[in-house]
Amino acid sequence: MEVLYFAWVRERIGLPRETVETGAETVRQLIDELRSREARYEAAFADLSALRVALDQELSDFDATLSGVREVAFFPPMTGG
Amino acid sequence: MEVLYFAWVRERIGLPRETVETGAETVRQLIDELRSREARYEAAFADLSALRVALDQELSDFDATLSGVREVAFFPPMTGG
Amino acid sequence: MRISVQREPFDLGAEADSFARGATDMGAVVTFTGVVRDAPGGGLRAMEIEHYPGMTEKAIRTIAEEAQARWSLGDVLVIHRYGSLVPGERIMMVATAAPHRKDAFEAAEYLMDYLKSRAPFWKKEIGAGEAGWVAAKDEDEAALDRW
Amino acid sequence: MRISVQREPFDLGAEADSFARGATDMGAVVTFTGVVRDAPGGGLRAMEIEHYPGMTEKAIRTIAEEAQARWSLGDVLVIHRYGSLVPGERIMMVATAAPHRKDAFEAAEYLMDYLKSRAPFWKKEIGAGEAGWVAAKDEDEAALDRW
Repeated sequence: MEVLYFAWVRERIGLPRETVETGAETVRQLIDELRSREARYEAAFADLSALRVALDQELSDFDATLSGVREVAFFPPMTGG
Repeated sequence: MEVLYFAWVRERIGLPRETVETGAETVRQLIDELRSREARYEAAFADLSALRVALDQELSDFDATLSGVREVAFFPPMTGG
Repeated sequence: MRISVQREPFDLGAEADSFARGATDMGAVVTFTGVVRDAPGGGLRAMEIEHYPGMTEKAIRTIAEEAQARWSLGDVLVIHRYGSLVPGERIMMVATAAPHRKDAFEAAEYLMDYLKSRAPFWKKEIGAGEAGWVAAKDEDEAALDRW
Repeated sequence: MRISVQREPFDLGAEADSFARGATDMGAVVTFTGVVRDAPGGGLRAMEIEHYPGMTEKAIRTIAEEAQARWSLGDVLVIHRYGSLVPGERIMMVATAAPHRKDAFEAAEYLMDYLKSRAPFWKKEIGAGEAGWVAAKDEDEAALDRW
């Protein structure tokens, strides 16, 4: 599964994307897996209320299933315009 | 006193402006004087709800006084933009 | 503030660009452009716009000053043509600059609502066989109630 | 509908003019342009805009299609830059054409409100000594409630 990071999530984790082998069934399970890896992931995912997630380039939520999903992206609330 | 007409008021009366000698104290009195002149004025002023008036280039109303006023204009509701 | 009541066409691109160029500390620039629409069926030959020279400029200035007093605005631009226009021609434009988008949008809508019903312009539609003055719409008068 | 997510500057005047030129049976054309504002005190060196290639274009298209479903609209244009911009540079623009001004204004505001909070762009302000990501504002999220 491709996992992408943007803005300060990317900066905290230190890379823009990575391929993750996971058995996680939901976004929340994937986050728990990542947090348990290293302090920089823990720092990036410490406050979920400050994060948004997109599954295959559609905004989604942390309880969504990862079944069939190829691309997960984590980022802060958007500030376009 | 200069009296100006615009849009269909101008077309019905047949001229864009004229100088009027009048002792009318209010707009309504001036209108009554004009209506009594000729059928074309009567036609132009038949329905006051379809008319607007400006005194010295400021929108006003039919009961306003003409004291000190130099220019009176009659026209239909505006359709700019 | 620039107000122009003119017979000649205006260059929307050049006006929009130079207006926005002056607004370096403004985050938001809104323009509105009014275009002569053809009548349904394509029967409109021309739109003749009459105005009240002298009062027109004063009325527009008053409307623009009220917008500047009401919102946090930078510059304001109003251009309005008179004379004979054909379908597709641009009748008028307004532009507003503001630090924030809400102010720029609201001020532009305010300008348009008031220009429509309080600036002394009258439109006459010239068709194939007939001509008629455009009637004011109740909804245009009602639009003023929200301000 | 034209959507462009690009690093290069855009020509507001040319875009506004060509957009309006295509709208001959539309009476109303609205444009919004976003400009990089300097920080209070003049400390902003650059605004870096990051986006999510692929998702950005899709998200903007969805927002524009929702606007077209909701209002009686003609064409819609959205241009949004990414990369490094300096104060005074134009970040983005939207343009809407509609038969009537209310639709053109509302659709442009809707596009802006949704682009602000639902299109995957992030802004970072680079100052003299420090840099920081622009935080999303509660008021921008709240702005969606009116639609």
